[in-house]
Amino acid sequence: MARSLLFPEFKIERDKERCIACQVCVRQCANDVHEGSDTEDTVVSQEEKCVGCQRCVNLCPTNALTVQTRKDGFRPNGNWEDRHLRGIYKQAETGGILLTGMGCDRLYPVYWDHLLLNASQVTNPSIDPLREPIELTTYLGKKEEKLDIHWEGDSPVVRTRLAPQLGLEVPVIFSAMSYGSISYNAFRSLAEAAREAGTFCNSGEGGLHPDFYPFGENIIVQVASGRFGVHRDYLRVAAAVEIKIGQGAKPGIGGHLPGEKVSKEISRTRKIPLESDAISPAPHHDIYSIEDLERLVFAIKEAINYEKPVAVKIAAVHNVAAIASGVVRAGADIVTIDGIRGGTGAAPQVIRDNVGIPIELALAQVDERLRLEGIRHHSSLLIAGGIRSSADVIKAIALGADAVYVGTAALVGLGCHLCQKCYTGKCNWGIATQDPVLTKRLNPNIGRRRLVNLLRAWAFEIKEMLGGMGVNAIESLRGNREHLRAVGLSREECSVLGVKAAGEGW
Amino acid sequence: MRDPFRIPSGCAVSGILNLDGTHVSGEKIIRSIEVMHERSNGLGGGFAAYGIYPEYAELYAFHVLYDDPLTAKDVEAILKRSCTIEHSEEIPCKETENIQNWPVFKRYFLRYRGRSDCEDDEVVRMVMEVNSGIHGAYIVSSGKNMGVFKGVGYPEDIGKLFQLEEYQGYCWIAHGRFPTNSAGWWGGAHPFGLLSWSVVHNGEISSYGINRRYLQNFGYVCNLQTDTEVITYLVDLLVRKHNIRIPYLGAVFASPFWEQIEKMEEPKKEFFTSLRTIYGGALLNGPFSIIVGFPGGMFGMVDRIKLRPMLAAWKDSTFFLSSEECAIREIAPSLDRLVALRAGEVISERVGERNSHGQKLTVSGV
Amino acid sequence: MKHIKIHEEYCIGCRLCEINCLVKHSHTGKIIKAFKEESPRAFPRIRVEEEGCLSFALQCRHCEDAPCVENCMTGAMRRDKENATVLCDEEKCVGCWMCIMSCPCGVIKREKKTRRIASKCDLCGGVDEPVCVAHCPNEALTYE
Amino acid sequence: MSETLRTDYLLIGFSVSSWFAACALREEDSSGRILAVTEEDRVYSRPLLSYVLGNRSNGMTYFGDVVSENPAEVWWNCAVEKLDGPGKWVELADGRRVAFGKALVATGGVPVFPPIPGAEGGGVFTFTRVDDMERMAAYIDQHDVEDILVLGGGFIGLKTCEALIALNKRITLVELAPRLLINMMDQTGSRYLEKALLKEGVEVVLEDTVERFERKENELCSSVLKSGRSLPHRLAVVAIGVRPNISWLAGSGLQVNRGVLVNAHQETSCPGVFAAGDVAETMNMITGERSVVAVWPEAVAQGKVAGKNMAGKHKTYQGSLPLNAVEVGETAIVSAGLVNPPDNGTYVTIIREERDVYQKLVLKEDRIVGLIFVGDIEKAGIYVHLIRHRIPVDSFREKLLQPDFGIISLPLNFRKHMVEGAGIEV
Repeated sequence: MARSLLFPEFKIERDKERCIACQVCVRQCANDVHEGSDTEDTVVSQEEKCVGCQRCVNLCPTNALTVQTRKDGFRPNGNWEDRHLRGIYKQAETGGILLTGMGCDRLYPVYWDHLLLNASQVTNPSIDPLREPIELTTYLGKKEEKLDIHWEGDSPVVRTRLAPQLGLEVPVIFSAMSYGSISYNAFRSLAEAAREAGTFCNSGEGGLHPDFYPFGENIIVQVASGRFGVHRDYLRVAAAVEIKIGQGAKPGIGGHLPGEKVSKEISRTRKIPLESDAISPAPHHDIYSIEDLERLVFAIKEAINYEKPVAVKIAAVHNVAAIASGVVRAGADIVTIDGIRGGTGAAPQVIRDNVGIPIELALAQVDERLRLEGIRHHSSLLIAGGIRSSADVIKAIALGADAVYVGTAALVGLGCHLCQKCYTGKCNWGIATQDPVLTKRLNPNIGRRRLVNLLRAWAFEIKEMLGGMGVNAIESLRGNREHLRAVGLSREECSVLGVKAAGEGW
Repeated sequence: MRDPFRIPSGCAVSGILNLDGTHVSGEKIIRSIEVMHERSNGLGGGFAAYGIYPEYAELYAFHVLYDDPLTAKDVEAILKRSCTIEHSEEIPCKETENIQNWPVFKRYFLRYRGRSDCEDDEVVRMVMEVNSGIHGAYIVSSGKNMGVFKGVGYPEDIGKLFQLEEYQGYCWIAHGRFPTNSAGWWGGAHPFGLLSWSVVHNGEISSYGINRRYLQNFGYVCNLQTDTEVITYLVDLLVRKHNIRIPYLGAVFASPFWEQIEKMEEPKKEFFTSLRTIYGGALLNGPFSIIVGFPGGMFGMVDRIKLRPMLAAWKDSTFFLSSEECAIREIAPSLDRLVALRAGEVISERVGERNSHGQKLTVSGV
Repeated sequence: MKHIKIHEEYCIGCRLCEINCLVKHSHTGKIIKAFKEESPRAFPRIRVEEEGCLSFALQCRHCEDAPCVENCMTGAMRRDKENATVLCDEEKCVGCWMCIMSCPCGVIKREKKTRRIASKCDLCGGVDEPVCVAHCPNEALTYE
Repeated sequence: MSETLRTDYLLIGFSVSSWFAACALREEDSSGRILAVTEEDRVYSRPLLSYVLGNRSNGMTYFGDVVSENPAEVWWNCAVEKLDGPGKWVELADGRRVAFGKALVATGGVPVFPPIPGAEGGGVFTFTRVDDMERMAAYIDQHDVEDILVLGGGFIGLKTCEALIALNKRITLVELAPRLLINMMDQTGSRYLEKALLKEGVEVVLEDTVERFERKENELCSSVLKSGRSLPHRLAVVAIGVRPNISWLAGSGLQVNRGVLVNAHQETSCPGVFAAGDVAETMNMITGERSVVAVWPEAVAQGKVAGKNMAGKHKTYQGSLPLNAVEVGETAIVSAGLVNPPDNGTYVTIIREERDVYQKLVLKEDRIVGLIFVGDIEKAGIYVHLIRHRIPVDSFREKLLQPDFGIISLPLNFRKHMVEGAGIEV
């Protein structure tokens, strides 16, 4: 076999003074990077296998390990970066598409980081969330344009029946991650945390394991192009149904869960044969145009007796505003838009890194477009794709989102270190794997607690920021771009975002 | 010239309503608002008066401010498209010690020619067209048998400029302004009027950005960047178009907290839940106390956590609303009843409808 | 009385419990010294058992009717009256190994001090949380 | 005949089984009189004697709280001469009679001492009681004893060696059989033991015995073995065995064989009279045969069963399981159950043998019935548990004696049951 030209991505430094050869690193590495010795108190490492997940570093009881990105030693070249060489070497060896996991890691502008929030000074008292209530309660679903009120004397009689709503205590939902792409324990962590925190998690296109039916009130189930695990009870047990058209990490392409990951439980959940590849087609083959979507939306509404909202998820692509408008008009109660930085368990790297647009721009345009068309209230806007902090959440809401999905942030909360190797199924953190040795590493009790903590912390921070703006109900910030100002953006970007430049007053 | 800046303001507000319909001159309201001189800073003052044009009571009275009088023909062309100008005149003004320069103010009395079921909408459309389309002209009020008089200066000076002591009305509301950002534009002063609504407001609406965009959904174009403007439009939308009665505006503008709604009994709970769910975009967040005048009545309201003052008082057949008690005592030293509005509370009175001092209509105070 | 609960479904087989137990029962109580300098090296009172993808850490269960206590001819192995912990009194133990023969979990070891004595989990001497529990990264051991 | 005393419960002999019987009685009967009579002057742990001799123990009482929490009234230095089982009385050496409601015979064992010429006159000891030990220790001191002969490579002989090794004496161990620990060890195990003894400076002489002791100026100076070999030594320990102490029971009405015969409730042929410990002949749980198993855990268990049944409760003894452990130098050696099975085709042995480790399991059908562990004994208790509870091992047979064998190798339910005993979840 010809020698590989690939070079290790990481450099592992083992402090010999500190290493006690306890072999924790050996036992924890699913990639067999570390190797102990039966006869000597030494451990050696094979760097070429390291994915930089930092599991060994984290568990090393003496902090003897450091895993760093390796300086490649190539002649610096502004055009030909490491990743280009690495990609070419790999493809020259394998002839295949480069796969990757998690969201786009390219240095495209992150608009959240160019948006600044407002606060009250003098003319308007800020509100102290420790002393006064600040409400984050959010309802997702179609809002009627007006309440049909009939007056009997002085008493109002409401003739409008509210459309089904999803009530959130915090405007953050765990985004679609299927059981299959993530482990049972990871899914359980999400479901339990969603229930405890008063929000939702999304089944992804992996069906719903029977163990999670009791969590139905806090689960949004997905109907994707593969229709995996979709059946009557699946639709009915959930709090809402989401039709997945596209995904931010891989707009325009489908999904593929390799057969080796289709374990007994997954085959049972997805209703597919054991060890068969689970392939989600790129399009829904019953949706080749918007009116087909409408038909599916209403087919599902019929199936669930119009009792729960139906969402439609699309990837943020160039014409997203018009597409979203069509989706709203097709009857979606919630429109989910997933930006280019949205995560994935596996996607071709070239797609992930080059297709789609940042969610901030898509959100701003969709919200504005729907308002211009006077249909903003027909659907709630749920956005996804790279929400990293409570600041991102609150900025998204100020830009016009009703709530946000977090996927990567939730996984990071569970221990993910963004090594981007989800597609290998060897997640050392027990998240994106089905290997029973690895899945045990995520104790859902800890997972639940960490996620609930994360949401609680974000909620506190959001309340602090809201209070600072003198706002005590989240709906008063939603779409309230007056509380946002842009720094370091061009006029065009400001205009697309519908946000004034920092320094501009009211 | 028109200034696109939104102006956060402090301010004084005051209102008088004669429940028996008795007309009084503007002298009292000027005295009342003048007491609260310190709440203003000379950058804006104004009044709304109801019942002042009994001879044209059936017609829309448009008060139009011309920064550029040459635009008058453009404005009139728009007005004439759907209305007949029965009468027009310059609004008489008299130079005062503190105000030597002022723009041209004209008033038009218009008869709408189209279908009666959409005349209000057409008038709103006309106002939007002029105010957003014609630079140099601005419609400050567009109701019937009422008018708004406002400008840059202390309210008492504005009152004298417009010679309000010469007008007779059954309801007067006034505003003295303390903007923290000098706009210096006459059209930006308060009250704000649309149709027969007039609104004065003390406060700063943190939710302005979304309230404004919410209104866009319903065709209201907010171009004044003032809270008062969005409040006016919201009142118009909710009361005139969505059939929400004034006493329940508090449930939308200053909604109870979810926790409180949770504890309500049905059907009240469902009503409040529905109102809040559907009208979340109309929730006014941040500090405010407002007085809204409308044909035959006046109401006052404060924000959901009472960050701005407002008092209501009754003396014989007169109903008062004001930022400060002194402003009421100035014109009615002894009162039958005086109450401070509670958070989210709406107190409304109408001519000929004697409530027991507002008690009956206090629905949304929690 | 609090017990160390074992949750085998979450044991990740890292053996940090063993490592930290060793350190706790070492001379210096310092991890690097305990491993690199102390001789003989201390040993853990906890044992991680592994088979396939299953693993769990096992230490003295502090049984209610502890056979090691009954079968101790010196009275060294005793049940602490206050907290019901089964402890070995090093002063009394002579190393007859009847406890080892009696322990159904096989969690008593021989330790060489001035003489050989039986050595087992002492729940870290009545601390709030034994080190194996405190250092279990996945809460596969809990103290409750 | 002097006055007759009465007691509800009479314990004859006061060592481990009496102690546990007394405790069990007191648990069930808070007021009944519990009287113990013993010809010794204190209570102590008999197996601890060798450790005391070797200066490896700080004392010889077990349960430091024996004195303070003793549930029985004890008459020390008070031997029983005669028992009338059906009549329910005993006669003491001083002529007093004690009538009892229930009695426990727990008089233990006495050493076997064959007639060897020259044994009389000092320097030749048996080693089962505290006064043996004290006399021996004094003798060693007084005579500056360096060379010692231990006659008998059984359990007591080995324990004696353990103690004397600790005292840095030069020892010769003489055993008539071709291997040591004849009852609890096999040939291979014995070789490990011999090796360990050798390492500690003990000379092991097998298939030989002492023909006579020789004396110089009346002091013991050497012995002559059957093989003709002469061994110099100033002290000899005769440890060729112990038999149940039943000679005094002649005419008591109790059925005796090698020991006092008891049923599963430790009751003798005479209702109301029980026996426990080294004096009792019980059912061997492995072989199903009657035998005297003179080991501490059985004495504890039998004492408890006897006590409960004497108090009127119904408690059954599961049968005896021989358990033994010795340690020579670094080498620990344990055995349990049947270790030398008859070669009749019904037993299978599994053996693991490494440099310092020898492990052997004896299986009958799907159950383990005996074991020998040399060197690595840590997990012996798990196997003993399997033996004692007759757990079928077929489902995990291939894991037996593997280095990573553990609780994890056991069937799930059994594993959970074991650790859940104390409310623990696995």
